[in-house]
Amino acid sequence: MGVILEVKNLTKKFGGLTAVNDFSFEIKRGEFIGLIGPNGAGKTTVFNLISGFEKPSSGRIRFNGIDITGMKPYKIVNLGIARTFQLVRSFKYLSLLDNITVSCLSKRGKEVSKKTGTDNYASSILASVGLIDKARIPPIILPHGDLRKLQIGKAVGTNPELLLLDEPFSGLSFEEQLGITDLIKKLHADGVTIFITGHVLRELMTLVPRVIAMHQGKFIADGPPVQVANNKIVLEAYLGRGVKIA
Amino acid sequence: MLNLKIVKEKMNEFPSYLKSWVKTFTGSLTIFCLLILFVMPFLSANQSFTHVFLRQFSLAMIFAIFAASWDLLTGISGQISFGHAIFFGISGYICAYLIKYQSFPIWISIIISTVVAVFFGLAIGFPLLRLKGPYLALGTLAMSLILLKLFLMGSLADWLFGSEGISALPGLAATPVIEYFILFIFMILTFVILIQISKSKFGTILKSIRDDEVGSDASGINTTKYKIYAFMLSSFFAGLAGGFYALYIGAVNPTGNFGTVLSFFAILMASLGGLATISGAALGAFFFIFLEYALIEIGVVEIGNLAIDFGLYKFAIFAVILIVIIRFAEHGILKPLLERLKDLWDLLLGR
Amino acid sequence: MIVDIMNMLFNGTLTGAVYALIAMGYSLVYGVGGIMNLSHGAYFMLTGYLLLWMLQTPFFIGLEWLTVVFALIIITVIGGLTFLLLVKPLQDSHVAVVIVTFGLAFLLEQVVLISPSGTEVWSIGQLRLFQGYTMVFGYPIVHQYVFLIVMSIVIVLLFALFINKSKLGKSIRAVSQDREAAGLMGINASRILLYTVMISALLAGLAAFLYLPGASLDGPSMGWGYLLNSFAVVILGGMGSLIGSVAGAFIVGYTISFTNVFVPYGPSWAHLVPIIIIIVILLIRPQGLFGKKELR
Amino acid sequence: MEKLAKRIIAIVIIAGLGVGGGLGAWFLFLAPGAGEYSWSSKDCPGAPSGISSDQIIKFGITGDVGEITGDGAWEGCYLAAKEINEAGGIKINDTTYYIGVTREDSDEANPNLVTSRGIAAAERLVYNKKVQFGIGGFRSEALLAYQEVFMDNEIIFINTGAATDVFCENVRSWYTRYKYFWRSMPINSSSLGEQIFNYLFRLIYVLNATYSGEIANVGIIYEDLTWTEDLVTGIEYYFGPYGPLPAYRNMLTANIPYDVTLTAADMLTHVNTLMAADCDIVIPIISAQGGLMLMQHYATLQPNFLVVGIDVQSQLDTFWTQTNGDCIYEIQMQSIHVTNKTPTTIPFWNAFRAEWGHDPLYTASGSYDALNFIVWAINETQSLQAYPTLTQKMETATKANILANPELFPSSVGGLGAYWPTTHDLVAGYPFGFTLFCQWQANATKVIMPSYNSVYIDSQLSNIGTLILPPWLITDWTT
Repeated sequence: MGVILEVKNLTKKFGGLTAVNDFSFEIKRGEFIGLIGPNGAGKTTVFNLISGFEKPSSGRIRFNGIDITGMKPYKIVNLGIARTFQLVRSFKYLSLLDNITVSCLSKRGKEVSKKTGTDNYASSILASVGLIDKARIPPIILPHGDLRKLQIGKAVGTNPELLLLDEPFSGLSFEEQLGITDLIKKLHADGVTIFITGHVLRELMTLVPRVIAMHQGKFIADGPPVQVANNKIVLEAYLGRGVKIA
Repeated sequence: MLNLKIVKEKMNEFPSYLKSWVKTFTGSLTIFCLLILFVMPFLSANQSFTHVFLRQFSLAMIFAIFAASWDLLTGISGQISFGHAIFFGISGYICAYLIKYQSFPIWISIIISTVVAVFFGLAIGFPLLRLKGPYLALGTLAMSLILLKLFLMGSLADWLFGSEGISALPGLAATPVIEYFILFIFMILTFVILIQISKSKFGTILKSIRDDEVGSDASGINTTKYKIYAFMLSSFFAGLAGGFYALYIGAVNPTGNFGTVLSFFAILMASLGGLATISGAALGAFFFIFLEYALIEIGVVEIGNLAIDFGLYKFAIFAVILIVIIRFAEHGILKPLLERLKDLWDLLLGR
Repeated sequence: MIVDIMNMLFNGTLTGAVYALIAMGYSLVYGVGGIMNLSHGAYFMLTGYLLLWMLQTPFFIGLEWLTVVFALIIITVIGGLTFLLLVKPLQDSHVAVVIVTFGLAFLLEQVVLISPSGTEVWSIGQLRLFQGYTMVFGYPIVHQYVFLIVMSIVIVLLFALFINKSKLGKSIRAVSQDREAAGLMGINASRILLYTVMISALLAGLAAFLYLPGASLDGPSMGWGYLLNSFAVVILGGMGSLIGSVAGAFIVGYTISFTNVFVPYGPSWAHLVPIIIIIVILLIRPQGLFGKKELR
Repeated sequence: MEKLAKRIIAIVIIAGLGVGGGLGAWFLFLAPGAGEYSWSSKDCPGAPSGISSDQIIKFGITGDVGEITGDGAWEGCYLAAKEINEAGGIKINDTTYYIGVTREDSDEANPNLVTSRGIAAAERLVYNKKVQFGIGGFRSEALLAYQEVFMDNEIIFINTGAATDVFCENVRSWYTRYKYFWRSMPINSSSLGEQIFNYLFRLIYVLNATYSGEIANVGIIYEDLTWTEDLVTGIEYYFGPYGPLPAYRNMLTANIPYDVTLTAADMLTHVNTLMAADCDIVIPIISAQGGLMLMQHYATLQPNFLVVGIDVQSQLDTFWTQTNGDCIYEIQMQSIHVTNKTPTTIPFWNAFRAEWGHDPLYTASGSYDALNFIVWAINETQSLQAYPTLTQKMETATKANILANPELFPSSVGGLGAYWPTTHDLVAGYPFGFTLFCQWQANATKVIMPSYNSVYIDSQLSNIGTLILPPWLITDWTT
């Protein structure tokens, strides 16, 4: 159970605005961990920094002992960190199968798909996210829930060690949320370390054994969900200053 | 990227693969068109036919290769280029220079000029690929204009041959029929290669970059690398077309080989046929060349007192047709046309 | 030396004033609707020829000022029609808009070309409002061009006022910032875009009216050169930034006139300079000198 | 039932498509392929109707349709053909032949040149219309490409518009291939340079004598293209520090090459640069819109220099209206004007004006001469064979032969026609190919300038006017 991801003193400034401020945490291999905070807390920025879509102003990120600070996104993916986006992204004129195939053609994806063949591998992933019956259609006509699944499928295709899921539940109905939850649990059971964000506390509470809370770019709490949920600062962050919790 | 084993497997199943493809509607239609193109030169030995009409076909084939190369870069990979004449022109000039001033054989010159075009693709693609969408379009346009203006300058004529370029080159072949077949073979090769590329895993990656570059990056794809591959591949075929064009014309000059109008020819042809279809480029090129041919052929038509000279108004008429087609068939005319034809065909067979 | 500097400054300002008018509209349309209107240069050219044709018509003898009114109305309407008939239905596809507006520009060029006066160059000096020149530091300042520069500044200021203060201007800004949000606020984005394209055509027409009487109609293909330099201006200033396009126009203007005056053999390089500017700016600062957001 | 109906509809539509496609294919493949262009009386202006195709001597004219230079070439040929046909055609071995003229659009004046269009035009003329002679050509780079079609087929082609030396150099260096190429207009660019220098030297001398040495500086402004290169080199040499004539050394104070896409504001800069360089004479070498801009600014700024040079647009009679009279005082070279360059020049001029309603451009007089020259050779040899018969006959039109027996050779309107046998180029210099220097003067009149016998013998030409200097220039030079 070594440390898989180590984030130290991470800071990101956009002009005058500090989106992430001196943020540090560690994730151990095989963990299932959540990042919570109200809207605008900087969760997505943290993910962008880890996955290389933005470069930190200062601070260090280490993955499996390798310094990945400021690396290009695809290199980070090829080291084993995959991510999904809060706003769904898909290759809208490619079939679902091809959407997954692209990931399977990445460096790590290829290592796995070599044995079974890219198409088979992609189909198996598509099957595992429950979209195999729609393999030939393009994503533009899919419902939102399926797009979320596709996102996860695309991330899984790169054969990640660490999976960053940015708000995987947003905009979904309750049934759809359940489906996604099962999927994530299954992935975790397969040995993927999962790091998940959410701004609705309740969604994550039952799912993850550990959460990190942040507010206005700052670290505020780390621990089991129940403990964090009762943290005074967290509550203030969510409900506003001065609100008394009875 | 290329797995030899898979290629071998594909080769083994090739006959059956081909057989099943021929049975499809598009397959049989393609074979039909190719057959027509194949027998075309034997229809008449009349000079007016071989030296005028067939030459238009040869020209259309050159432009088909050129437009298809543009389609690979823009339609498939989503990198909008308004300056494709860069590769077309550079290759033509190198080819002309080697033949005229270094007395290289024609084919070696074409090979060298195509390779040089690929290097240009690399050299231009590398800095410019940081740009996206219309910015890339403007960047490539600007690059082609810089080359055009430099080549045009009288004061640089000692190095770049000036506005009159290089002339009196030998033809591609002794007769228009041989020229036709050479270009026919190269066109088929180009299209087979480009269509296979667009259908391959490599093509899937290119398309993913077109649809969502960030997403492609997040899927672990080195997008810069693939975009440069796309640029180089595209410039290879553009260069090939450019070399052929120089020999088809028998001369090169700045406006005629670097002109913005050539870049727009590629864009028009490819998008008339249908973007991202590759084969649409051929349809667009043939349509484009023969529309002009037909308008000249129709010439002056007198309706009552009104005399309309289609030959003189050909570009205006062409512009109208272009606007109408793009306006009402945004995705080109190939796909809708094929679909309608297929529907009709199915109806005819009672399916 | 002082004459050379005056020469450079005055002509730079003149060129800048023309490009400011042309590029401002172009940039506005891009900023508001993401539309790359390649027929923008053709509007400029066509206004010139409309003026010429009307001046050649006996009806307008003694009514020269009326030609200006008609030409500006016609070009504004053509701008509106371009949007309604061609651009609006194709808005989702970048390439289609580019091609269809290219087709239109090409068509306008051809229509002018096959008109009786199309193949030759023309002067429309009858519309010059001011004759003569004044010597300043040994340099002749042409009155018509002073008028152009002043008018250009006035128009730019009025335009800025219009965009910032008027209701329509505010709607235009709202749409350019966030189309969906503007839609939620009850602004008909598509109608705003229509107005924007019409305004841009009007600005191009105004530029033609102010500039061409003191210059000349250089043939039907003259629009492309102005379009290209507008690209340079807009890229320099940042797409969609109005201050940027005005500043960019003057930077391009001064660069051209500097090359013309001070660089040996410069005149043959002068029009390469804006293109090189395009490349350099694109590579080092793709959002332009004044642009904030990088447009996708 | 419904299915059947649909099927029938499909059959009808497909049949319709097939028939339509077939018709289209027939039109495209067979019409031009099987039936070549059929020549008839309608192609022979002035000829009686009902003549057969064999009776027609077929001339193909290349050029840009709907554009002044291309139309000029066509109009000149048309007029020549009409005159010959109306006079009863020509007799070859007792058969009457008529002159047929046809043209194809090579689109060569298009700023966005597409070279393949010129090739296609030439191919149509040669292979489809089976012309026996070709005339035309204006843009060097387009002609360089499509002349090969005529050379391939051993068809005599006379160029009437492109001045570059390279064409006739081809004839010298590779006679076996390029012997069919000739030039009837204009004189080549080196000779053009020679003539303009001769004129300038003399003009400067005369002006300096009148205005006590006021002319000290000259400036050039030119399109930075290949065709201007030799001229500019010449000017730089003659007026530069190492010129052969001491009196003219170091006169060149401004040297402005410009990009052809310049705008009026750029031209204003250049005019100011020329003024700042204190030029007394400015030599433009311009073929495109630059000349109009130059003269516009000249009229506004009234700078202290005289414009003397090449301005192709200014050769047209419409230039006055185009510039609103701003072109006044400009002196420019042109090949033809209402003067007796040869005895036929003025009749040609009048006939041309009667036929077409405007003055002939140099391509018009060139193509008129070209057609007449070929017809003369046919008449003399009673043959239509390009080589050796016609070519050798045409090659006898050398300077020495014409000077010895002018009556044996055809009359020409652009100057006595003489073609160097080795290069098939027009001989430059009085009385052969020489240019006129014309000045725009008040009331849209264009007046031939005295050349002080430097380019032509002034007393031999009719309608020679006097040089009128702009009033502000006189004020400046006399004070």
